[in-house]
Amino acid sequence: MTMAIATQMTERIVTVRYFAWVRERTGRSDDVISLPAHVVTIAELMSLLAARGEGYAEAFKHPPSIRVARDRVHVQQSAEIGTAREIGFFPPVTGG
Amino acid sequence: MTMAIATQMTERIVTVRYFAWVRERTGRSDDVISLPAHVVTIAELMSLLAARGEGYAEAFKHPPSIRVARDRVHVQQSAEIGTAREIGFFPPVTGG
Amino acid sequence: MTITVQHDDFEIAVEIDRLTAGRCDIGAVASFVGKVRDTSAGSPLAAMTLEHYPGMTEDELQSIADIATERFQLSAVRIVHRVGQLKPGDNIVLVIACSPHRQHAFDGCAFLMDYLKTRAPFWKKETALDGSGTWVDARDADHAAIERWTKTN
Amino acid sequence: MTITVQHDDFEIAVEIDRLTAGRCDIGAVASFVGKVRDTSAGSPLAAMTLEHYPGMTEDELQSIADIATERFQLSAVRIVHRVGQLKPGDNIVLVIACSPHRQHAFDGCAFLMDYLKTRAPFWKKETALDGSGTWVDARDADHAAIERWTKTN
Repeated sequence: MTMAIATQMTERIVTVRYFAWVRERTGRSDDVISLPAHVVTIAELMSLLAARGEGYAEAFKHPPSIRVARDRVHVQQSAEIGTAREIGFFPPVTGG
Repeated sequence: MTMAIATQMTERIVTVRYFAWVRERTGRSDDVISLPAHVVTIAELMSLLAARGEGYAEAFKHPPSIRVARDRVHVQQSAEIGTAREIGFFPPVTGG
Repeated sequence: MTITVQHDDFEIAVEIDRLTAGRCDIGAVASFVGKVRDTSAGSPLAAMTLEHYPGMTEDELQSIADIATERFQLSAVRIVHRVGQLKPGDNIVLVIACSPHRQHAFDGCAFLMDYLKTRAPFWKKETALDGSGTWVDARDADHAAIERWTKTN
Repeated sequence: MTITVQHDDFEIAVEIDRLTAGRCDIGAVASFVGKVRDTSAGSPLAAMTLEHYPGMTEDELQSIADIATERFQLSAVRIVHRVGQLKPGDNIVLVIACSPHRQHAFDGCAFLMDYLKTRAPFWKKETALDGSGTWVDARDADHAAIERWTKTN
């Protein structure tokens, strides 16, 4: 119980980074976001970001087109943000 | 009938070439051989060559170990010599 | 120095020499160079721009190199990937896999490329002759290619 | 100039440049370099001597190059094979396959090596440290490798 209260009181800050057309649509390379308590998974963070404005709504309107990294490691959108410091959003990769 | 007589009368000459351990055993790089009429296939030529001396007998004692080219094209030992000008004998190849 | 992300071009001979110099246990060096073509889906291409995720890219490439090294018992591995604006004919990527034996080198090199294509965070944007830009879509074939490494071997 | 048999060493960068210079239709360059190792079946090796069948070798290599070019729709192919006495660490063979697409280049290059290994008339003789020479036996694995090209694709 004490733990739960402590968690709620700690401000959770993540750096969100955008690449390729996700970056072009949001119009930004990154944002520093203070996470509301109800945002637990990356999918929930995506909904939060989509509400930031028109470009963001456009960027995140079709979640299946977006890939995600948590602290620079590929994860699913269903993954929890946990203690991550950085979340990256980008299209499927096309290097090589 | 005239054709058959003509064939028998024409001397058939082939250059025989040896490579790798076949060459080392015969002690020669090549021989020019006048083919007796009864030698039709390459296998028969191998028997003929094996009788040329000790090194040749050693070289041709185990025919399955030997590969053959007729006019520089891989063929089976059962192939006929035909009008070939050059027959090559060598071990299985080991390049690359 | 297994992996490098850079704008500058690479020199394959220099990279191979660096991996093999003074070593006599390497019998096979398989390498791959990916290059910018002058067409895309039939349309002429003026340029290609490669964006990446600094930090994550290097981590992913190193991880792919480590996995390939262990799986194919490679003697040495090298990945160089270019970023920024490139022109048709320019090099994009170099992958080298060294092994005592030919099959391991070939398989290691193909595996590195397949994994790089589906995991390393690079994105290509093509510029047409009229200056318009299009982000390249990921290819289903690349994901099909990677599946063979999970099925067999 | 698709195939060359020579004693001298080759330079991979020069060869790749020659195949790709001025061309923007090549998106993939797969290459393979075979090298002399310093051991053979666990025993130290002093040298390796490569003998070949002049005339037939060139014909066979050209034929292998033609078959690979057609089968994998290759844009360009290059084979350089050395002969004579070589030392551990020396290059033996270079194979390059260029294609618009990566999988064709990889497959073409592997196919060229597999066919070269089982069809081109080269023979290796190894010299041990005491000066004794042994002809290398053909490997069953090389013949197994070639079978995959008749089964699938």
